[in-house]
Amino acid sequence: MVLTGADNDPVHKVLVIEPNRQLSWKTTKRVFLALALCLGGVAWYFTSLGAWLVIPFTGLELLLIGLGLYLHCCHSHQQQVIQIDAESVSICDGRLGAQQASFPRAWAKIIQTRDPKGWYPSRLFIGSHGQFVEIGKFLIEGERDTLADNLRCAIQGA
Amino acid sequence: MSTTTLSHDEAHHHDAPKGWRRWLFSTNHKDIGTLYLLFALTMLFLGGASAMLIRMELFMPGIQLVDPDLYNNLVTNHALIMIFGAVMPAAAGLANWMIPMMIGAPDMALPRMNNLSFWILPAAATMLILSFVVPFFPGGGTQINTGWTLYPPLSVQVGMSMDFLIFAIHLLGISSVLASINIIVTLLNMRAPGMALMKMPMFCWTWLVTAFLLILVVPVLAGGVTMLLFDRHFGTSFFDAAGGGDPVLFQHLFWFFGHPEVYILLLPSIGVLSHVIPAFSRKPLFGYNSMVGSMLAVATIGMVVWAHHQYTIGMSMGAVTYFMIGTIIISIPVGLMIFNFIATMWRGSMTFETPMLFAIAIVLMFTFGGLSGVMLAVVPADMQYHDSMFVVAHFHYVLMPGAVFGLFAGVFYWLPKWTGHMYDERLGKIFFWTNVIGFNITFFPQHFLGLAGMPRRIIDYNVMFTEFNVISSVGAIIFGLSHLLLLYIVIKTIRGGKKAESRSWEGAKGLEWELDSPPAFHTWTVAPQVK
Amino acid sequence: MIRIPEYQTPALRKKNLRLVWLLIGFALFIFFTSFPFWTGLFRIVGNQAAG
Amino acid sequence: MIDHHIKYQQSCPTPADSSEASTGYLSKGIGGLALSISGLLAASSVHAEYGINFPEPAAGVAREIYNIHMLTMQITTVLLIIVFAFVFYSIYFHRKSRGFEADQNFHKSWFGQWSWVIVPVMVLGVDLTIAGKADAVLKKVWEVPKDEKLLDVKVTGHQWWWEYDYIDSGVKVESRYIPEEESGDLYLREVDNRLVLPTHTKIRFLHTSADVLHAFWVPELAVKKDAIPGYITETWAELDREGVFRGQCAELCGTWHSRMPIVVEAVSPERFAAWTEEQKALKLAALAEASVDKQWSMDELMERGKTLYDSKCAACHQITGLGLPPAFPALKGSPMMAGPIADHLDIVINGKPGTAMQAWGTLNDLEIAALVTYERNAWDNNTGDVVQPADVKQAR
Repeated sequence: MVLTGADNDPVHKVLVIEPNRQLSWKTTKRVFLALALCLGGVAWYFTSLGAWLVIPFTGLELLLIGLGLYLHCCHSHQQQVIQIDAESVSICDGRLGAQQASFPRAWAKIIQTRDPKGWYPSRLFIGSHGQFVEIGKFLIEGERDTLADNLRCAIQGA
Repeated sequence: MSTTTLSHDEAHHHDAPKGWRRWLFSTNHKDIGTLYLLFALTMLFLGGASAMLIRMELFMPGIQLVDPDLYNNLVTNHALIMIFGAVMPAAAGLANWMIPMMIGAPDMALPRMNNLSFWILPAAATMLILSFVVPFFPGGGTQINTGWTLYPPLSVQVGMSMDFLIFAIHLLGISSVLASINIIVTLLNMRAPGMALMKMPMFCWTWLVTAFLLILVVPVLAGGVTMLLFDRHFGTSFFDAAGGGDPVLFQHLFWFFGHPEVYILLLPSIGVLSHVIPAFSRKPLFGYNSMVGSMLAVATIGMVVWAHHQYTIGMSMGAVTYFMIGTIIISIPVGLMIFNFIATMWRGSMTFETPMLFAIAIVLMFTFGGLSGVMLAVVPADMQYHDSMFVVAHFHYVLMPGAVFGLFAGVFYWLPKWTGHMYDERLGKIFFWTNVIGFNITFFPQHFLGLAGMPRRIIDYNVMFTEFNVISSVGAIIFGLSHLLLLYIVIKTIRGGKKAESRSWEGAKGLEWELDSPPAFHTWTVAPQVK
Repeated sequence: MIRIPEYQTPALRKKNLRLVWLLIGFALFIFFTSFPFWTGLFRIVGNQAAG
Repeated sequence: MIDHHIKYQQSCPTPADSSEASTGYLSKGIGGLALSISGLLAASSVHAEYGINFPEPAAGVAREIYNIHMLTMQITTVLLIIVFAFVFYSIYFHRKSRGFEADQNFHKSWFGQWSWVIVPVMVLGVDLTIAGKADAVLKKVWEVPKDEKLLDVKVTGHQWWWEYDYIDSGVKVESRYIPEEESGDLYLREVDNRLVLPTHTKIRFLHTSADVLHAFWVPELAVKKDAIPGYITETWAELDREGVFRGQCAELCGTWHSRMPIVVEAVSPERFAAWTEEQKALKLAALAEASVDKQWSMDELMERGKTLYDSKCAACHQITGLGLPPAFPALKGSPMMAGPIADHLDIVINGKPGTAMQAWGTLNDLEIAALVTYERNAWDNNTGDVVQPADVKQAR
C-alpha cells in the first residue's frame, strides 16, 4: 500500500510504502489464542484418554504457529518513507526513522526491472550515479507500477 | 536495506538464480507451486502403479502376481502415496500458485518456510518408498501388511519398515503443518486492502479451512504414531492390552486425524469447483455466503464424528447414536454445497470445456458417493457394510471425484494462466471421457462385491466374486492408462501451443485473471502519517 | 490430412511426437507386464464361447 | 455329522411381504444393469446368478438390518435421480450453443435469497427419516437381550483361524480354511470344522482375539464385531431357518487375512443337542487317549503329527516346512529342530512373545508330543527324536 501526502504542494512530497496487512498485533494475538484454545482442547481430550504424547506435538506446533505469526507481523509492519524536497530525494525506514539514502533530486532516476517471462515480480530502484536503493519490494505488481509512474512524475514534475 | 550498484545489464535482466539453484532455493510462490504440482504428478503415477498391481492381482481368484504380505503392503502404499503424495501436494501446489494471485499479495507470507515445506516432501517420499523397498533386502524385516490405518497390534508385529513409515509420516506431517501455517498467515494478513474475509475467493476460503483442519489434527496423528514407535521399541504399552494399554485408543487417535483428512482432501477441490462452474456457466456463484457457512459447518462437524469409522469396536449405544446422528447431519451442509453448484449451472449459459466437464462429473458422482456415505453412516446397516468392498467403492466415489477430479479441473482451468499456452481441447476431452468411464467401470461393480460378502484387503477370493472383479480390473486398466494422456497434454502445453490471453476463459472472474490490469482499490487516497 | 496450427513449429512437433512414442512405450510396458491379466481375460472369454 | 447342503449363491432376496416387493424390484433393476455390463464383457456363465445384494437374512437381527439397508438405498436412489434430472435438464437447456442467455440475477430472486434455509430443511427431513428408522433398528440390534437364557458362544480370532467355545457345554471347535484341492468351488468359503448353531435360540457371541484384530462377519447373521485382544465385545442373533451360511474375517489381520472363512451351520435345537453330546464324547475320548500311560511309536506320532501340523501350523510355516521368511521362519533344517527338545517344547507350548508365534499350550500332551516329533523328523530333519506325552507333561 502506498500512501501519499494529501497536500498539493508541487515541490515537497512524502510517500509512505507499506505492505498490505489486515491484522493488527492485537488481532494476531487473538488468532493465536483461538488456535491455542482449540489445540489445547484436542490435547486435553486425548491426554484424558491416555495419549499424553499428543501434548508435545501440539506444543511444538503452537510454537511454530506463534513464530510464523510473529515473524510475519514484524515483516508486515515495515515501512519505507520517501521524502522529496526541492533539492533531494531521501529514503527512510519509517519504523526506525533512520535515513537510508539520499540522492540529488535532479539526478535521481527510477528504474524498474522486469522478468522477460513475467515469471518473477518486477523490482523498483531509485538512485543516481550507479548507486541505487530498492523500494517497494513487498508491493504487488500493480502497486509497484503505479508507484514508479507517480515517483517519476513527482521527481521530474517540479 | 542498503544501496546497490546497478549495472546497465542488471537494469534489464532479472537476477533470479538459474538452473537447479532456482528450484532448490526458490522462495517464489509460483516456482514452489510448480514443484508441488510436479511432485504430485510423479506420485500419482507411483500410487497408480501400486493400484494397477492390486487390480491385476484381484483380476482372477487365486494368488498370481504377488505374495500376501506384498499385496497388503501395496494396499498400504497405494493409500499413503495417493493421499500424502499426490492429492495433498497437488492441492498445496494449486494453493501456492493461486492464493497470492487471488488475494493480491506479492508472495506467500513466509517464503523460506514455503521452500522448506516443499523440500521436506521428497525426503518424506523417499522414506515412504524405502519402507516399501527395505523388506526386499536381507535383514529388512517383514512388509507393512497393516493397510494405511496402521492398527496395532498388527503394526507392532511388522519389521523395521514400519519405523521408516512412522518417520515418513512425521516428515509429511511437518510439511503439511508448515504449509498450513504459511497459508493461514498469508490469507489472514496479506489480502489486498478492501478484500474482506467474506469477499475472499472461494478457493482461498476452502484452503483457509483446510489449513485450520490440518493444524488441529496433524499433531494427534504424530502423537499416535510416536506412541506406536514407543510400543515397538521402548517397552511402553499404550496399545498393548497385556500391558494395561488399549488397542482401540490408536484407532481413535488415527481417525481423529483420518476423518478430517477426508475433508482436507475434499475442500480444496470444492474451492476449485466454485471457480470453474461459475466461469463456464457465465454467471456468479450461487450462494457465496451459504457456501462459506456450509464449509465451516462441514469442518466443525467433521472434527467430531471420527468414530463412524469404528462402529464395530463395541462402543456403547449412546456413543454410536451420537456418531451416527452427527455423521448423517453432515449431509445437510454437503447437500447445500451440491445444491449451490447445481443452482449456479441453472439458467446459466454453459459451455463444456474440459474443466467444466470434470466439474459436472464431480457434481454427479460426488453426490453418488455422498449418498452411499449416508447409507454407511447408519450404524445397524454399517454392521454389514463395514470393511467390505462396498466401503472401498464408497470412498473411491467420494475421493476420486471429490478430490482428484477437482484437481484435474483446476489444472485444466489454470494451465493457460500458468504456462501461457492453451492446452489441446480435443485431447482434454478424450482424457475426460476415458478417465471418467474407466473410473466408473472400476468402482461401480465393487458395490455389488461388498454387498455379496467380499471383505476388503483380501488378496484371494472365492469364485463367486469373479465376475465383478473382472469388470473392475478391466476398468482399472482403462482408468490407469488414461493418465498417460494427462501427462502428454500437460507436457505439450508447457512446451508450446496457442497463446493464452490474460483472461483465458470467457466467463472467468477474479483477480488472477486481471493481473495485467490491477484493481483500482489501492493507493494515493489516504493521508499519510509520517513523523 | 491433419491441419498443423501455425503456433506449432516443426521442432516443437518433433519433440511432442517423441513424447508420444515414449508414452506409447510405457503403455506397452504396462500391457506386457500385465500378462496374467490378459491370459486370464482370454481364458474367461474362451470359457464363455465354449459354453 | 450333519449333512452339507451347499448354498453359497445367494442373490436377490425373496420378498417376505408386500412392502418388500418394491425393494426386490429395485435391487433387481440395479442388478440387471450390472448384469448387462458383465454380459457385455463375456464373463463366465458358470454361475447362474450373481451376488449383487445381501444374501437372504437368516436371523431377526439381520432381517431388521436388511430392511433398513433397503430403505436407505431407496431413499438415496430417489435423491440421486432428482439430482441427475436437474443437472441433465440444465445441461441440455441452459447452454450457450442453444443460445441461452445467463440469468445474472438468478441468485437475487426470492428463491436465491432463501434457498440456504429451504434446502437444509428438506435435507434435514430426509435425514430425520433415516435417523429415526436407524435408531429404532439400532435399539433392537445393539443391546444383547437381558434376563433371558442365552447360548453363549465365545468367538476367538487367531492368526489365521477361528476358535469357537460353547461356554455352557465346554465344547470347543477350531475352524480353519481348507486348501483349494479339497474345497473346490468353495475355496475360501469352506472350513474344516463349522460353527454349528441351533435355530430359534437366542445366541450371544462373545468376540475376542488372541493376537491382532479380526472381525467376525457372516452376512446372513449380520453380526460384525471386531475381535480385539484384551476386549470382549458382544453381539447376538436368533437364527430363524436352517442352512449353511458363509462369511469371512473382515478386519485386516496380516498375511493370510484372506484365509479366514467362517461357516455357520444352522440346525434344529434337537440336532444341536445331539451334536453337542457327540463333541463332548469325542473330546473325552481324546483326553483319555492322551492320558493313557503308553509309549507311542514313532510312526503313530508321525501320522498324528502330520495331520495336526497341516491343519494348525502349515498356514504360517507351510506344508513344506519352508515357512515364509522373515515373518515365518523355516522349520526345515532349522537349528531349533536339531537343538534341545526342551527349547522346542517351550516355544510350542508358550509361543514367542512379540511375534506371530502363539502359545499352543491348549493342545493336549499327546498332540504336542506328536507335533514336535513330526517337526523334528519331517522334511529331512531326521533327528530321530521321539517325544512322548510324558515329556510334554514334564515340560509344562
